[in-house]
Amino acid sequence: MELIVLLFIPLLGMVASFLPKREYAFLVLSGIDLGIGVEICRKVLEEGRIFALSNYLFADSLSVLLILIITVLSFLAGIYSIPYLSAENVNEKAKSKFYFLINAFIFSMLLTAVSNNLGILWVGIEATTLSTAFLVSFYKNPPSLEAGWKYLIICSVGIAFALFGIVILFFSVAPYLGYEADVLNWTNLMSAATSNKININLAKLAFAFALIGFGTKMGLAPMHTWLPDAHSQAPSPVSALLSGVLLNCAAASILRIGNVLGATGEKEIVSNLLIFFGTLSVFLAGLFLLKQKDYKRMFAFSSMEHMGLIAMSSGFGGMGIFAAMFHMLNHAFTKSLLFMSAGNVLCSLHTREIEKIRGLFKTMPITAFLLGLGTLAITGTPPFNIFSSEFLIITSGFVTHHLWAVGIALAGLTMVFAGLGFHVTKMLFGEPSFEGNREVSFIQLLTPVILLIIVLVGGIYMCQPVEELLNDIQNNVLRFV
Amino acid sequence: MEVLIGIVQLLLIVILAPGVNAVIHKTKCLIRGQKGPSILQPYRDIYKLLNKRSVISDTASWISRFAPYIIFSVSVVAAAFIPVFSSKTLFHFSSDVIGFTYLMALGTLFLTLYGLDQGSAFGGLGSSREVTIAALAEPAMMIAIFTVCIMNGTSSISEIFTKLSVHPLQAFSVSSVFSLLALLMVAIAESARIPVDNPETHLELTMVHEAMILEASGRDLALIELGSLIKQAIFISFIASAIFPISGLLGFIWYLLKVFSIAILIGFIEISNAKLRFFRVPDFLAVAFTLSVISLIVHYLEV
Amino acid sequence: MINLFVVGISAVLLGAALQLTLPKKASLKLNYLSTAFGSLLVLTSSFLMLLKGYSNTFSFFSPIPLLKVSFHFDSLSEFFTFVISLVALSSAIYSVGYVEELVEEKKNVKLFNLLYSFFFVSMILVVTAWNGFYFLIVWELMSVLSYMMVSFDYKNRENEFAGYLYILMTHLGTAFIVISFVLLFLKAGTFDFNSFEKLSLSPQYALIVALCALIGFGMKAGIVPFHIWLPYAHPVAPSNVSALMSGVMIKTAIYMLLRFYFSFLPNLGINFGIFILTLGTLSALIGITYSFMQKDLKRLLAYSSIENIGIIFMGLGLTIIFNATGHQTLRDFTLVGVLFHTVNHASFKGLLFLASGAVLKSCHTKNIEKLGGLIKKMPTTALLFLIGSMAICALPPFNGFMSEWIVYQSLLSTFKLNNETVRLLSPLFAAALAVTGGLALATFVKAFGISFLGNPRSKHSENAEEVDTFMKTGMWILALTCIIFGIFPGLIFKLTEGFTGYVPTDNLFHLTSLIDGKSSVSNAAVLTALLTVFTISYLLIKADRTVYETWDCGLNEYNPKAQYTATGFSQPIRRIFSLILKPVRRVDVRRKAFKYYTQQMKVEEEVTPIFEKYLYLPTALSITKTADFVRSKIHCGNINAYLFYIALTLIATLIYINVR
Amino acid sequence: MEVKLAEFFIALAVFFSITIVASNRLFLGIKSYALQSLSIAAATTLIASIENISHLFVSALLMLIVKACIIPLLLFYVTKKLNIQRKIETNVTIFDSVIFCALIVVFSYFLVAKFNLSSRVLGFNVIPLSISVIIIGLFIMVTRRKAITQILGFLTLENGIFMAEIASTHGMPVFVELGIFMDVLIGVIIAGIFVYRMSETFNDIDTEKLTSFKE
Repeated sequence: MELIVLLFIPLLGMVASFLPKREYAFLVLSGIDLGIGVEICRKVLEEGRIFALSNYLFADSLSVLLILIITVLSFLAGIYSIPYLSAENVNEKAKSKFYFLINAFIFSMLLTAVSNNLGILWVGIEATTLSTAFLVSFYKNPPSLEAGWKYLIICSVGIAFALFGIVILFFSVAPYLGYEADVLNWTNLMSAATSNKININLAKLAFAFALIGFGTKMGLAPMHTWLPDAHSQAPSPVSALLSGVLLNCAAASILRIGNVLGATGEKEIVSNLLIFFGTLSVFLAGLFLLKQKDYKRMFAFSSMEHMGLIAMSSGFGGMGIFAAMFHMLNHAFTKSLLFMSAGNVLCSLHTREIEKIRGLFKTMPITAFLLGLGTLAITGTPPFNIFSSEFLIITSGFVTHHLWAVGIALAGLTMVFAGLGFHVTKMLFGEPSFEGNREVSFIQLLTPVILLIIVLVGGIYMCQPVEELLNDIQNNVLRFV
Repeated sequence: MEVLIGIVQLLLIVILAPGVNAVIHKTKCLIRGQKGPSILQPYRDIYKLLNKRSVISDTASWISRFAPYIIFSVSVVAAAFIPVFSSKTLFHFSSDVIGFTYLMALGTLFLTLYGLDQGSAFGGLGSSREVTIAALAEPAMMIAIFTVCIMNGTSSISEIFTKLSVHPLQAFSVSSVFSLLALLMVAIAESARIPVDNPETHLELTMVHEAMILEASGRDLALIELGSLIKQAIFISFIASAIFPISGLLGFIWYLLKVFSIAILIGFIEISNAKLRFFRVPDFLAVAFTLSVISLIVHYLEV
Repeated sequence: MINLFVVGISAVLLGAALQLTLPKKASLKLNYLSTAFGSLLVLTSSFLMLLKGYSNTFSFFSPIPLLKVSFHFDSLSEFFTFVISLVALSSAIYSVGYVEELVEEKKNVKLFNLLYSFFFVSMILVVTAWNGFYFLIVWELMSVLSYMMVSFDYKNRENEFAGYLYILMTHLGTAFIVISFVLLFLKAGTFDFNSFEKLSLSPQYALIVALCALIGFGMKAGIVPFHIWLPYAHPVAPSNVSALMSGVMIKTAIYMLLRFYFSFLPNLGINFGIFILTLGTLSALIGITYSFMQKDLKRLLAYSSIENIGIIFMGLGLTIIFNATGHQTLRDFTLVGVLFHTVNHASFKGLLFLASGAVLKSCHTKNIEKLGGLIKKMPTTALLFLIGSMAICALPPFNGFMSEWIVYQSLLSTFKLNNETVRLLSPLFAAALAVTGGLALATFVKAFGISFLGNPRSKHSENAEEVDTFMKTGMWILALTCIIFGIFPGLIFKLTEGFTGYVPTDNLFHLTSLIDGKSSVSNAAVLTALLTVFTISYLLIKADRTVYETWDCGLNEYNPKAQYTATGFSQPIRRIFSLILKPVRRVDVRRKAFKYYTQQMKVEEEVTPIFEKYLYLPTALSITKTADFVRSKIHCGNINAYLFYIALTLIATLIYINVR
Repeated sequence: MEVKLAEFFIALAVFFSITIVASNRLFLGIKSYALQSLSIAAATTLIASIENISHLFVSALLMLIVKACIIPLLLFYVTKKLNIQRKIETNVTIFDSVIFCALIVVFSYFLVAKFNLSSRVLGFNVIPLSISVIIIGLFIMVTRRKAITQILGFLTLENGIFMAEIASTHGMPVFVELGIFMDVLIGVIIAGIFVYRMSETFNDIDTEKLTSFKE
């Protein structure tokens, strides 16, 4: 029941986006959604898995993790959007479009999180592409149009491959289980895989297509090419959601399919491919980040790096899964923090170019601090939370004897640090290139500050439910990856 | 009694110091065919200077006021490390050779600071050259000293003296010849003699030691000069003590003999060499360094 | 005792929190005095703990796997707590006067205060951490806090670059530290230091861990060739912070290396010891050579830190050698030397940085060429700087001499070993140490002589004024420490007994080497003798002087510009060591119409930092070039190409799947 | 007999995908696409009748309506409305492209040769053929420069997937199928809007021009 309500509320939001006070409606609705998310979390922790809509929807700990990330961040994005949109002088019609699309976006992401069925999951992921294509090209200027086009085409191709993977997966189990729709339910797929009622060769093929397909959406190298364009062109709250949430949904889908293949005993292929693409992404992101011109684009590359880390860590298996999920959580919050701070800069100074910005500590002191600390956090500097998960990732890599992968990833991380540090330092330090105090309004600072607190506390402390969730994911949900 | 012997040894070096210099000078004069001043001339000079008021620069600070006394004190205290005819020096309980070298460096510090204190161009020049020479002379000296220490299994000067005096011949070897030669070269460098420095000239382009004390006069000059003379005597005594040391009264006479023959040797070296260009000094010290390294390796080969 | 410790730390934190509510000037006093009070308590408690041999562990579990927040007190951590709080105490008192400058410059002083106090606490946390994961957190916390203070003056390009380089190198180092911890974890199963201590690893494995730790902590310690950040970061930080960074923060790396090499990996081979010894010697030599060449007073001190870290590493290497050859007492003795030099360097380098901060505050420049004659304007600072200089040059009767003497004695003691390599090399290392000593003397004669003596070379030093009482008090504490540790070396032996296990037979004043038990030094005796002779001669030979102007060749137009410059002072060594220093000379001559008369001539000489120019810069450039190439190839902006990557990846993956 | 016929239609679909590659005029490409969809719809109907699966009829109908009629018409409309140059611009010559298509078909067979695939009705050939259609679709997207031809390539790719569906499992579950059709339709509409906006902003829909994010 909760799950249906959870999905219903963003749909309501889509309707509400035509109302005059749409921003507050969105805030209230996403607040309610957040409450429901927490309730689902409680219930899942109590009962294990919960189902709805004749088993087509379900929530296990992985879904709960995604739901929590989605609802928390969409609520915060809701708060942030109010001052952001008015600062950007967005007109009413565009605002209505913005809220309609963002609700559709949240709906589709929630759908992927709670769908038990692989088919529904695919529809959800495809819907995210379609709903965000216009958000990416929200400003209708040539670059945003270009970014939107590339996003649409590349992701569609990717998703098409994923669909083919799903078709093959269906084919691999259908001869044993029949041709009914619920064969594609995770629960059924898993039982088929463990009881060997599956054509393993086909499952492998399916995983390869799904990995490339969802990997495109997740931003794994070398399919990541759309990511920096799209993330940098979208309005900042959308960038925060894209980077913080959407990528995670794609990652979760890959892991779920990998889990099915892993359960058949072909663990090695899954982990090898994940580690390969993960390491490649981290390393390439490091290379790309050494020189950047646009700060939002730079943070987008950093997302690619973190997705690589998540993929790599998942490939390690065991504690790596825990670390990957923890990293997912941490990255979502930290990256949103960064995109919102970057949004503040963009809002106030109207330029994306790193070269043109200097001395932010003078012009926008609080934003500069948020940006600086956020950068330290995202590059894995303690005491921020990313450090903890990165440390666990490295440890699990060593434990599973993937020394090369860890070595290359460490090289990549160092380059990421060098690049991000260099560019952000350039922006924050020096004689200010803009005059006067250009600090943004209080509410626009409030959301990043909340995120900063979460990020800071998360470095040392992990609350009990989260720990239980992550442990459950490691030990039950993604046991076979 | 021990203290008395220590004081006697100390005073001996202090008193002998100007005399040693006079002997060197006299040797040089005699070889040149000159008559040369009396052996007592340095004593007279110092006595005269001690009775003169000194003039001090208006730029100078308390460094200039205290440095002469400190330089003198350091030399005197260092002299208390050196056994002359008995191992019972005043500092025999802590006469470590490394401590000794660093104590001498304290004197160098104040001498060079003195050079810089008056804000004169010459002082700076002298100090700069002095520290350069000191830094370059250190390694040769340290290896030579180390070789001696390793040979005797101790780093205490008094102990070295005791061990050497017990087995004077046994301890004499190729390696110690090399190390003594190295020490001699270092001694020449440290006491500002030809070919490193020329104590007899006040030519701006060449002077090192004299440049630093250009501003000193009267009592200050007397103290600094005395300090430098004692330092020179210490080095010569140190080398002298390492060659067949004998304890007791006989040892005293033997010591005088050795000191003066080394002084004459230095005189010979001075007269037969020209002063080196300053940037050739490293070459000279490199020779000393090489000698000391050879002495070390030879020692290991001998064992 | 532990209560005292906790009260001390809480006092620091409380002060830091409360100062936020006060106006700027008052906040400054409250913060630093509470920090001083807190560090005094910590100092006392660690001192008491050391004397009583207190040892305990406090652990708090965290839900994050493998993370355990645990504090541990044993003689080593207590000793480092002692060192840290000693420097922090004096630096905090000093800061009351020093930080006022920031108030005048309208900087965010409260933030600075907060960072300062937290920085102190973070260092204490580092040396008491007892879990690898938790250690890394506080370790990086310490780095980040110091980074923030290094780049506190954010408008300055120098600070920006220095801060970036510092945090980058630190981060790189942390990567290696992580590897070394994880390697230990693989064998131990937890990150607790307890379990690390119980490990017995194979020699090769231990060597890899030791090397990773060496690189990781070497970056922080500033050992050659990882030292490049240090000469940039230390000079630009505010001086009270440089004192802490150079005096104690880089020592935390030594602390962890001691833990690694003597607690976790006690079976390192003799060759590793020789390697460390060589590295230390190189650092000492290169550090001091570059130090001598500097014109920036604080950069000079920073390079000298590299030298001193080198000396500490020499001791460390010797300790490993003795450990490997089973010479237990020699090992213990040398270990005391390592710890002794650590505390000594903390005290005199702290003092020198504080004193240079006083000069900076008073003259607004760190450039030695613009100073001069400060001894009359700032007599106390000058005296304190001189004390620090003498201590750092290892001159008796100060403390630096004692620890360097131990290193010398340990080098000398290697002739007892059966290893030919060590026996032949150690006198050469001793020679290198001797050159280092000589150059250190030269460096500090230059630093003190050019900046404090003579006549003012510019307006900066003409208008200098003596600093206030707080700053003087802070410096005096460290100066007294230099003297006390010099005269009572036995005190340090007593304090380090718990970790080293070396029980000296001497009294407090005396230090006897282990070669034959007869070679000994006593600063007290030397000091007494010096004072006696000095007093007697001073009384006998009365100072009766006439004051007159400096001789200027009779020209009667004395000009302070006639004085020797710092560049000129170091010129001989620069020329002699031109092979590694690679001096660059720029001569700018402006002539009048008649070409034989020069109107104006400007000579500038600089040395090339070879490691940066020939190692780091080419590496960085080649990496960025490769990165540029790869980026422009991959992100060509063409959607067809992007789709092509997907196609290619898909086909490759399918082939992989098919082949398996 | 019907099975053979179905397989023939599938092979025809592959043929049409090669025609799309070989066509040098945009209209020819669109027409080929429509014919391809038509032949797949025919194959679907045949399989639906053999196996008597009711929802496959729905799929076939949707195929006929959406892919064989609406989408081609939409594309014709956009092409005419925006006055797009009819010539297809390629990065690889058409001759090479066609040769390449042959390679793709061989590769597809190589890929699944080991797997011993056959569905309930259709023979071994169908899966590799559909994979080749997918890769040919991707190939079109990689080599064709105009935005509208990229859409065409994508649609071919999508058809390949549909072929695989009906060939392997006789279609996906109904609601998934519906979702897919919805998504494709909406996707094409959105892509059309993009093409429209692009031609408004850039006066051209050559993707070569879309390289402002060059690094």
